[in-house]
Amino acid sequence: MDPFDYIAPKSLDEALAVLKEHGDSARILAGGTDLIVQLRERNLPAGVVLDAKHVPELMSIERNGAGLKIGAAVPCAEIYADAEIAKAYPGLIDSASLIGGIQIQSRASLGGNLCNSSPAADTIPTLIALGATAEIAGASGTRNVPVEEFCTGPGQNVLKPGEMLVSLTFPSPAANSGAAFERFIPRNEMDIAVANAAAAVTLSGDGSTIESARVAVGAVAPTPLFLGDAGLAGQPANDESIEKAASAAREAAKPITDMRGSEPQRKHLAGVLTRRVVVRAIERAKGA
Amino acid sequence: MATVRIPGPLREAAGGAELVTASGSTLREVVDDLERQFPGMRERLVEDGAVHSGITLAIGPNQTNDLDAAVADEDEINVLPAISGG
Amino acid sequence: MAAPTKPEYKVIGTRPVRPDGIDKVTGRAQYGADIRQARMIYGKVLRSPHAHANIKRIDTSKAEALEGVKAVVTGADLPQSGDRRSDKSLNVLAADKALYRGHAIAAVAATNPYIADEALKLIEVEYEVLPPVLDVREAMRPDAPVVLDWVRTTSMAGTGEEPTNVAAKGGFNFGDADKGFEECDEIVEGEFKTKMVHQGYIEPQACTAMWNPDGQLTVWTSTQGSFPVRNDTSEILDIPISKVKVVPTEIGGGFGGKIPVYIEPTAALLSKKSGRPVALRLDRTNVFEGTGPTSGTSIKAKIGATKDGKLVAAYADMAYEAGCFPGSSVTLGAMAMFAPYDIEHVKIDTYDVVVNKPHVQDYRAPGAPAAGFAIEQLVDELAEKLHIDPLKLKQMNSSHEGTRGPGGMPFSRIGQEECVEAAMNSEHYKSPLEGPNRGRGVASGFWFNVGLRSSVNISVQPDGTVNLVEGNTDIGGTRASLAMQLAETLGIAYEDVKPMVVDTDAVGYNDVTAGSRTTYATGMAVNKAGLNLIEKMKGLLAAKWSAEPDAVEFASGTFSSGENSASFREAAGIVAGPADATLNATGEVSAGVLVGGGFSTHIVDVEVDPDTGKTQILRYTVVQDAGTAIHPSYVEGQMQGGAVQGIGWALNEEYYYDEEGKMANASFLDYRLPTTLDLPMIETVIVEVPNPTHPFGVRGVGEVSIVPPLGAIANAVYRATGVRQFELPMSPRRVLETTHDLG
Amino acid sequence: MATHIQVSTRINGEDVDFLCDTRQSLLEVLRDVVNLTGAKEGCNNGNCGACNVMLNGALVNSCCVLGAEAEGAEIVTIEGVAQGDHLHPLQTAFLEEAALQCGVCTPGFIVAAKALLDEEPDADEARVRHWLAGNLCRCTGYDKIVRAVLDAGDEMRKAPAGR
Repeated sequence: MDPFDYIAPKSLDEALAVLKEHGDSARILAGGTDLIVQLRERNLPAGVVLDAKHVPELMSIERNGAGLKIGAAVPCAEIYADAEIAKAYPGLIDSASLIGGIQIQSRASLGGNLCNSSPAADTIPTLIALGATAEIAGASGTRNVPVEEFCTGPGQNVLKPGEMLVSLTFPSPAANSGAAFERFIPRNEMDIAVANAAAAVTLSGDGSTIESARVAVGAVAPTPLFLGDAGLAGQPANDESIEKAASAAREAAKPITDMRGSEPQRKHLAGVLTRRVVVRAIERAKGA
Repeated sequence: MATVRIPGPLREAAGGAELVTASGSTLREVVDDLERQFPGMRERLVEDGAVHSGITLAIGPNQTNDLDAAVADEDEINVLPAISGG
Repeated sequence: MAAPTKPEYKVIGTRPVRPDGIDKVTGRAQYGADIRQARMIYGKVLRSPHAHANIKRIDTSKAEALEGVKAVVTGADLPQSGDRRSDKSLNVLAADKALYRGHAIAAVAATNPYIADEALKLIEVEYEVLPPVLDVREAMRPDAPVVLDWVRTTSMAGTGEEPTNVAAKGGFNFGDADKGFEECDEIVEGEFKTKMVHQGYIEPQACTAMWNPDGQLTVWTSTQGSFPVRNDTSEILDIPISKVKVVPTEIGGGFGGKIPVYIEPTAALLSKKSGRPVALRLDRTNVFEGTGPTSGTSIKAKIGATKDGKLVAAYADMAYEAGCFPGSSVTLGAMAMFAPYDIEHVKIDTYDVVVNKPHVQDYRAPGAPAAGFAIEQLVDELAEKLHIDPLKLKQMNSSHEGTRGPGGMPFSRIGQEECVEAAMNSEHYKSPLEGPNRGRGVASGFWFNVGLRSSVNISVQPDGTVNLVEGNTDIGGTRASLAMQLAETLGIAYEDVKPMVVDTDAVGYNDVTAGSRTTYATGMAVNKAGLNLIEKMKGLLAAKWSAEPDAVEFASGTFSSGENSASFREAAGIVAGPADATLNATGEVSAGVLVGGGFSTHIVDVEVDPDTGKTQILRYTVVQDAGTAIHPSYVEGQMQGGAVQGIGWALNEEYYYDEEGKMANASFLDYRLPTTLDLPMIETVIVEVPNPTHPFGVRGVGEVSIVPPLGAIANAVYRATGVRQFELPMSPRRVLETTHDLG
Repeated sequence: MATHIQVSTRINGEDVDFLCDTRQSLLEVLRDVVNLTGAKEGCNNGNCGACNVMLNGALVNSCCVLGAEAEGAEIVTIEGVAQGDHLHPLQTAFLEEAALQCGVCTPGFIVAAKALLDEEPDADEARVRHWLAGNLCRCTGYDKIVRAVLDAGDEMRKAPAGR
C-alpha cells in the first residue's frame, strides 16, 4: 500500500475543493468496507483519502412530500433502524440488512455500494427498482442521474474526476405499490451474490392488475441489469405474468462462470429470483 | 511362535504366504528368524538398525517402531505401510 | 450391547472452568502475532505467482538498497548437503523451481510492514513458466508433466525407474476380494471426488525469531508442536538442536495445519542477518496459498453383500494429491475406510500423487473423511437395495473387539456397535422427518488415537497444591483435561492443580498436539507422574510414621498406615514441611504410533431448495465413543466442532483453481466456512466404552467427528432429491446442476 | 503529503492520543501503536469478525476502519469489557459454557455479542445467530457460543446492573 494523505472535510464545498485539487488520485471513503480492502489488497492508487463522513449532506436523511433523500454515506444500519423507512420502503430494507454482517452494515452505505459499482452489488437492483436518482456534485454544479444509468461496467461508473455522489432520492411509494429484493448466496450470510433481483410493482385498486413495474437483476451482466417492466405492466397479477417476467430475466441475463457461480446456474437463478421478488412485491402491494 | 501377517507386496519374498510363523521374544529376533526362513526379508523390514522408513510394525493391536518391543508366542504381528502425520 | 460401567471418579466427568479461560475472554492471552520485542522489525515473504515455473534469476539488490530494509534472504541462504535440500527446506524457501502458486521465493525484514511490502516489489524474479499439473488422475498419466524430477514410485516391492508424479503405491489385501465378490448377491460401486480443503484455523501462522550473537536462537510461535518446530528449524538451518529454544504462544486453531514449519527458519535467518528480532506473520491469502491444506482425492470403490445383509467384500482404488512433495494421508485414509465394518475380503490400492499445489498437511483425521464420503454412500445404497434400515445394516456389520481392523491388526475393545445402537435409540432417529424436499442421512466413521511421546513434571507447592509442567500447546482445553487427570490421580481438587505449557528448554520431549493424542497420551504421562509422586510420598511418610514403606497405602486421596492417615495436602505438609517445595516427580510415556480407536455415528436432516439446489441443515446429531469423557463439555465441543467442519467440507468448502493453478477464492469471503446462521444446534450423545490401553479409559476425541458428516449429508441430500452426489462440495451449484437440466 | 497523523480519541473510557501512519487500520493502531492486542487479525478484509470493536456505539471490523477515523471517537475493545476484576456476564458465560476452544475468535464474539445484548438482552436463538453471522469460529461449531450468549442474556435481564 502506497502512502496517502487523509483529509476529513467538514463541508461539501471543502470536499469538492479537495477533489478538484487531487483529481483522479483522490479516493472517497464512506464506510470503507470496500475501499480500505481495495487499497490494501489491490494496491489501488490513492494520493488522498477523503473521508466523506463529516460532510453533513452525505450523512443526513431527509423526507418531504415528494419522497426520501438519503445521504450517500449514511450507514445501512441507520437506514434499516429507521421505522418510517422500513414501513415505506421494505424493499430497501431487504437490501440494507443483507450487506455483509452487522459489522459491515454499521459502516457500509448505499452510496459506497453504488460507487463501488460491482455487478453483484446488493443494493443497486433495489435502487433501480425503486426509481432512485443519484445526486452528483462537482465543480460545475449538481447533476442528477437515474441509478440504472449510473454503472457503466464492473467497477466503472459515470462519476468524473472532481465529482462525488451526494445522495440518493427515492420517489414516495404510490398507493397499492410494493417492492422486494432477494439474492442467492451459498451460505446464509456474508457472501457475494451469485445472482440477485429486485422488483417494484404498483397494482390497480382492486389488486387484479399490475399497472406498472420496475425489475432489475444483478450478477448476471457487467452491470446490474434494468429490465424495465419485464413485460409486467398492464398484465394481470397472476402466475402466468410472473412466469413471463422470470423468463424475460433469464433471457436478458448474460452471466459469466467464476468461483461464485456458473453461467447456466446464474441464468436459472435470474429467473427464480425474479419470480420470487415479483411475488413478494405483489404481496406487499396488497398489504400482505 | 508368533504369527506374522505378510502384506501383498512382500508375499513373493515370503514364498507367497499371507501368514507365516516366526520365533523370537522381541521384534528384532522375529525379524532375524524371518530372514533365516526367507532370505532378503530383513532389508525390506529394517534399515540402518531401525524399522524401515517405508513401513510400520504392529504387535496385536498396538503399533510400534521399537525393535526391542516384546513379542509373545500368541501375538500376531502386522507389517503396515509407513504412516505420515496423524 | 451395554457399555461397561465405569469407576466412580471425583474429578473426571465434571465440567470445571479451564485454567487459561480468564485470559482468553479478556483479550490478555498472547497468540502468535501478539509477541512484542524491543527493536522488533517485520518480515514479509515474496511468493510465486506461478503454479509451476523454473526460477532463472533472483535479484534482490534493489530491495536491499531500500531505506528501512534490514535483511533480505532467498533459498540460497539455506544450507545444503548433498544433491538438493530436503523437502521441508525447499518448502520454506524454493530453490530453482517454484512448485505451486504461493511457494515462498524470498523474504525481507524492514522497520515497518509497509516498507517490507515495498521491498518485495523491488525483488526481481525471472520465471520460465511451465504447464501446471493440477488433477490427481491427470497427474498419474504417463504423459503428464513431471513436477519433481527426482521422484520415483516407491512401494514395499521396491522403487521404480522412471520419473513420475506417483510417489508411492501401496495398499492392503486381506482375504480374497475377487472370490468375496463372487459370493455377493448385491454389489454397488462408484467413483468419488473431493477437492482440496483447508483447516481454516482463524489465526494465521505468526512467529517472532531472535538470533543472539552467541548463536542462541529463540522462536516464539503459534504451533501444535514446539518440539517438532525446534527439530525442524535446527535441521533446516543446520544448527545444533541445543541452540534452538521454541516458546509456544497460545494457538488460534490448528487442526493439523500448524505442525510443520513454514516461517520459523526464514524469520531466524532474517534475524541473523539483521541482528534484530523479526516478526513474521502470514495474512489470510498467504495461509490459503502458502500453507498445507488436505488432499483433493479420487476414490473408486465397490462393496458387496449377501441378500440378508452381510458385508462380504470391499475394494477401493484411492488416489490422493500430496501437493508438491510426496506424502499424503492416503494410507491413513485406506486404513480408516472400512474400519467401522467387519468385512472378510478387502483389497485396497493406494496412490500418493505429486501435483502443483501446496504440499498437503494433516487435517483432522487426515485421509479419513474423503474415504468416508465414498464408503458411507455405498453402504447406504446397499441398505436401500436390500430394504434394510441403514443403521440396522451398520449394526449387523459393525466392527468389534477382535475384528481385523485397519492394516490387519485386530481391534481391542471398541465402541462402534454401541455408537450405532445409541444412534438408533436417539430421540432424533426416532422422530420422523416430514415435509417435501427433505431427507435424513446417517454415516459412521473411525479414527485412531495416535500415541507417541509425552513427558511432564509435577512439583508440590508449599501450600499443598501441585504445579503441572507440560509441553503440549493447548488448542482446545487440554490444560483442563490434563489437570483433571492429575487431580483424580492424586485425590485432590481440580483447583489445586496449576497446569502450565512451557518452552522446549523447560520440559522433556513432547510430540505434537495432534492425532487425538494429548488428553490420551499426555494424560498417561500425567497419571504416571502422579503415581510416581505418590510412591515417593509413601516412602517419606513411612519414615515419618515409623512404618515399613510398603505399609503405607494410598486410596481415595488419603495416605494411611495403621493409626495414621493424611490427605494429600496434609501428607505434603508432613513430608516436605511448609517451606519446602522439593517434592516433585516426572512422568513419561512412549505409546504406540497408532493405538486404540474411536468411532462415531452421525444423523442429519436436510432440506434442499428445489429451485436453487441449496442445502439447509435442519437437525444434526453426533454420537461418539469417548472412552471416558474427562471434561464432557470439551468432549462435546470436539464432537460439535468436527461435525461443523465436516458440514462446511460437504456443502461449500473447496480450493477453486483456475487453469493456471491459481486459487481463485483465497479469502474468507469466498472460501466459505460455515457461519452461525448456516447451522442448528449440534446435538451430542457421548458413548463411553473405556479404552483398555489408558488408565482412565480415555479415547482421543478430537478427530473422528469430521469423518461421518460428508457421507451422512450426501445420503440425506440423496433422500431429499433422489440424486446421488459423487463430488464435493455439494454446493448449490453442483446440486442444481446434477438435479436440473439447465440446457 | 502528511503520511502520519495525530489522533485524539477515547479507548475503553480513557483519553488516548497517538500518532499513526495514515495507512494503518484501526486494528493495526490498536495492536501495534496502542498495544491492545485483544482484537485479532483473522482475515484483514471484514469477513471473520476477530477484530471487532465498538466505534461510537456501533459494532465494526477494526480492519476496515482507518486509524485516522478514530479522531474524536469513543472506542471499546475486549480489554474494556470487564469492569476491573468484575467479568461481564458474557465472559462468565463463555467460561462456564466452554464456549471457546482455541480462543482466538473469542474477543470478537464477546464484543459483538455485547453489542447485541446491551440493546436486546432478550434476543432469541434466531436473533443471536443472525447477529453473530459475521464472526467466524472454526473450533466450536457455534453451539456452545450461542448457548453462552443466550445464558448471558438471561443473566443480564435478571441483573441489569451487571451490564
